[in-house]
Amino acid sequence: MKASVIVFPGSNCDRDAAVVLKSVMGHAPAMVWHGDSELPKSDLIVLPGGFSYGDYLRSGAMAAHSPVMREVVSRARAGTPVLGICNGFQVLTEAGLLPGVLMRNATLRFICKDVLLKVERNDTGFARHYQEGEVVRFPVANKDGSYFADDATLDRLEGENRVAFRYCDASGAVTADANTNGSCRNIAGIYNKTGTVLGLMPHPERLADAALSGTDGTKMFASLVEAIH
Amino acid sequence: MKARITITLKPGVLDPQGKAIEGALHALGFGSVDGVRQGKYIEVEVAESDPARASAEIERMCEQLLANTIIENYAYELDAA
Amino acid sequence: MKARITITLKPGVLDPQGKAIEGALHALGFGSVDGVRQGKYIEVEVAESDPARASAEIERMCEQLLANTIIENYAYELDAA
Amino acid sequence: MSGAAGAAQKAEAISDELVAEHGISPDEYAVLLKELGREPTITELGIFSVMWSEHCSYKSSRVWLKTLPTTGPHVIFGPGENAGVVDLGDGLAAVFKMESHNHPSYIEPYQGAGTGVGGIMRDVFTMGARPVANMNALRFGAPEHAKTRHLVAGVVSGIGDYGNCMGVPTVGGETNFDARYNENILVNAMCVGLIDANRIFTSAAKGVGLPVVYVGSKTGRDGIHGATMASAEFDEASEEKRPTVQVGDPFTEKLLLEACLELMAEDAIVGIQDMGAAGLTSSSVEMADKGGVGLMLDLDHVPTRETAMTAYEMLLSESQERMLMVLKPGVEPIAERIFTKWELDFAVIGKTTDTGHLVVRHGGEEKADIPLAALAHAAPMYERPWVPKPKQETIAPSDVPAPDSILGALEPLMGSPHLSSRRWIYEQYDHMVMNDTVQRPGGDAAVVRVHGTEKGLAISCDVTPRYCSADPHEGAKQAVAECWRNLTATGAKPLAITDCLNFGNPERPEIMGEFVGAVQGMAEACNALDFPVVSGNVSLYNETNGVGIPPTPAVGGIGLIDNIDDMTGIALKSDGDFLLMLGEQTGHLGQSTYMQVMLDRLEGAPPPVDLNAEQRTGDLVRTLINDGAVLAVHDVSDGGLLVAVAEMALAGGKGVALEAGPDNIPAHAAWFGEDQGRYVVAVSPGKAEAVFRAGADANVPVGALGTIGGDTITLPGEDALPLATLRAAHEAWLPDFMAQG
Ligand SMILES: Nc1ncnc2c1ncn2[C@@H]1O[C@H](COP(=O)(O)OP(=O)(O)O)[C@@H](O)[C@H]1O
Ligand SMILES: [Mg+2]
Repeated sequence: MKASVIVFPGSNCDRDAAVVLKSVMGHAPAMVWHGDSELPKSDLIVLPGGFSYGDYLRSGAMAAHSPVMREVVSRARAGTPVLGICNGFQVLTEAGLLPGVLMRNATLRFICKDVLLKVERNDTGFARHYQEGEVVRFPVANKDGSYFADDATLDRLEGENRVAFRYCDASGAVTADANTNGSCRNIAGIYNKTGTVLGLMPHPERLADAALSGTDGTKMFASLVEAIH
Repeated sequence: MKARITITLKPGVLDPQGKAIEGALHALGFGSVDGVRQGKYIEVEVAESDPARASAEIERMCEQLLANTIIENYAYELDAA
Repeated sequence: MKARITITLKPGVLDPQGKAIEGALHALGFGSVDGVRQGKYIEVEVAESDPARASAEIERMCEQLLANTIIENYAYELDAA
Repeated sequence: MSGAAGAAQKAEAISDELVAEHGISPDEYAVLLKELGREPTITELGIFSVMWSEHCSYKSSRVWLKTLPTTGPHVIFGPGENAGVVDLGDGLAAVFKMESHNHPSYIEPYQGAGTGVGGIMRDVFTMGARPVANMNALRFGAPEHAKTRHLVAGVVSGIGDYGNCMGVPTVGGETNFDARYNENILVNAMCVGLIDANRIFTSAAKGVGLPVVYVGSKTGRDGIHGATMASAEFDEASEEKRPTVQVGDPFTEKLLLEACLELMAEDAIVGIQDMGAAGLTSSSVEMADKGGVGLMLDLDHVPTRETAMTAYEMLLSESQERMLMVLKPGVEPIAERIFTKWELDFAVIGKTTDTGHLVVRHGGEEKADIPLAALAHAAPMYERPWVPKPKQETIAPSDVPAPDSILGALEPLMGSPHLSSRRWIYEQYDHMVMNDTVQRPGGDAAVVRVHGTEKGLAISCDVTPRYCSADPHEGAKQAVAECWRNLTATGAKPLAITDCLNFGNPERPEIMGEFVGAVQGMAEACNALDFPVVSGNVSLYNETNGVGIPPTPAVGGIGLIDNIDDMTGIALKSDGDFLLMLGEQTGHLGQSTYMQVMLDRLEGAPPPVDLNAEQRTGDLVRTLINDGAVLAVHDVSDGGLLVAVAEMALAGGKGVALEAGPDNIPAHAAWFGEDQGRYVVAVSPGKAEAVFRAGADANVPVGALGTIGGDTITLPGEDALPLATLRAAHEAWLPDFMAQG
């Protein structure tokens, strides 16, 4: 399996993603600089977390116009799996690969902590190692993590079963209290129509190592390796 | 020419920053303040002296980058630079 | 009355946002763009129909909260709401 | 020499007022004239003023700083470089330093604190290290003070936004509230980096005819006179004529970090120095002085973002996110390619010379020509008069009123501004990025795994200002000991410290006495604990209208854990385990949090630190951790024993059934006394006997405290205190306080 991690100026979870990919794939992913218009042959493209262009203007907005993104968009449209984590999710929405936008957290503050997520479906390449309805723990670390879309879009997302994860409590209940950043309908991550593009605010790559007090994130990468093989 | 662009959230889109500012103004004793909304203001100079062409260029900038038209509106004024 | 307030960085103060936006506009092909500066835009309604008193109130808000006058300037326009 | 500079000087007469405005005293000016052999130009006056400022020259503190122990077998670089460097074994080293950004943070909390973080990270990556952890030590005024909330909000988000954007985890710190910081908050930031021990870069510009290169952001008129401002006492007027504050650009700094590390992997750099306070002036003087060369700068090549900047302005600008480098000859194209890729400015602005002078040209004119020795070695150094602070009486435990019930007092203590949870702060900091934070904030020291290894770096920031205020000597000793103790509590071997010495006006003998006492106390503790000082920073004149801050010698220490699998945290783990206390107990209540919160009194001598006992106890605890004998460890600090137990209970979500305290000490003194050198440990029942025996062998008292289990804290004869109640009180204060704005 060949994976590529896109590095934008200001990306800062690129190494973290690469370390986890290496541990599950057995070899390192390609690190692709945003200015490259060439993208190596990839079975998986990861847009990592960070502050591309400082997240000045709007999070992810400037990165969405990077030269390499044209190629990412066309690969995604052709079916290559794309995973956008945190800033990567913001880039995916700004690039039009996923609907909606990530707005300032309801608290207006940056939030870094572990959150609980309900796995809404497990029939995608990203989630086959999870159970549907399973509660998993991933960290969030963002200031602009509040998912927003108009009601029609939200209804469509739900109707097409495209919500990937929702913020929930320990029992799996999707409550207002669990919705740390004020996202519409507690949405933490969504898929494109075909389930091959996933954008999510929480960081699966941050709890994919026993020394870091959790491994719920490992399953996402292991799912991908299995799905792609 | 110089363009003064204001980018505001569409009506109906929640504006937590505006709400926080309103709360802070109330706390400071500006009790009558209402309807606070926060947006962005961007100044840009374009090497274009024809107002129509300058407008067209500014609009393309707003559509492509400066505003996210899912949630934001934009408006601008042009000055001769 | 409704006030439309723009808050901008004082001339000479570094504007990292403006600089980054300018770079992104250049990369998008808006090569002639220059002097990009980013500021804030705030709309406020005050329960005050006298323009002079409304102005005085807006100015106090700007001084006390909305602008950091060490690095920022503010300007505003009043509309009858 | 200096014909042109001399001529320029005639055009601009240097008046006495101008000299005074530059913070140069008449005596200092006389030295300047003698060193230069003529009147300075205005540009030269500016250069002298920043180089001879307190901030750059350490003129009041230098004589005393020399008395600190700075060497040890694992010290690679002590003070004098951009940051200290200690050996971690296996070819790796840690680079770290702490610095203040106090006045800027008071004036503009968000930008002031953010640029402080940016500055300290540059100090670390200038040496070739990748920053891996940030810490911050914050002192705010009283919660009741009108400005406090605004300052907390701005400082915390400024620190967060800068470090978060850089992708360097902010893993811990400390936070105090005290009315004596009302007008003078302290923002001390620490950064720790990792480096290959044989690829360390220094600032020495050795070699003649080498290119001097400017990289990073463009220069603007930012913070001109910031360095002199940081050394001058505040008064009400200065709040009015507020100097420009710098705006930070963490995005550009992130690019600068990556570009510098990329260039450092090539064989291209002779010397490199960040442009911090006093910008181009101090960086160029330092590089030339350390390299024993002269320097010629042609300011026409300096990238500027404003028009018509003068030589004076360019030399004194404190624009952020810039670096100065001296390169090997011929490698400029390699460097330029890297900096262009990262979209940063790159310019050759001068060369090294054999003149021993700093020569500055601008617009075809010679603006300055100064012998470097005059700037660096003729800098003023004062032995300021000082008086020792009178010692306070030790308060007997029996003279301190007891509460109605012990557990009844625990709740208000844990919910007070002084002991409440700092979660509201550290959740605004990305403390996990880089995926090596194996011990997150909330415990004693934070622990960051040494990337790609099993080793861990423990990091802690400590000082107890109320102790230092009562007795600077004993208080500074305590700061070092507490830091050593926090590192030890994770199982780490403490290696070395950095410090940030925050004081009032050193021209007042009482303040200078506080400084001297603190340095002596630090030195004593560092010597006794083999815990040398490898870097640091002094911030004086933290006073407004003659009211100074409490002496605040902040200490930032690092320690090494050989294998993170052996590390301990504060969280209680299993029901049925025993809780023990190690260390000596007398029930010292003077200057305690108990007196402060429950009685609204801060009196008496602070608890003394017995450095021999400290070492014995700490060494025993570390051995027990390494042997796997203890499962959770927490040192006893603010609030005393019961607070330590409560923090362990909350962290693990497990209750504790405590036994009655010793009968020779009043109960409130036993539970809330702040005797030093103590730890609480959790052991499985099968290991308890061995711990008692090890204590006896090591001459360390070990006492049984109670048994872990349930969801309450209980004491014989008192109502049980539910953990949920305690947690609510502990977690509520800071968010509630901040929400009132
Ligand atoms: N300003 C801050 N930033 C980040 N973490 C903080 C800050 N202040 C306190 N903390 C964290 O809160 C916890 C408690 O702090 P403190 O009571 O000072 O610990 P100790 O008494 O062990 O030195 C520590 O883990 C510390 O890192
Ligand atoms: Mg501690």
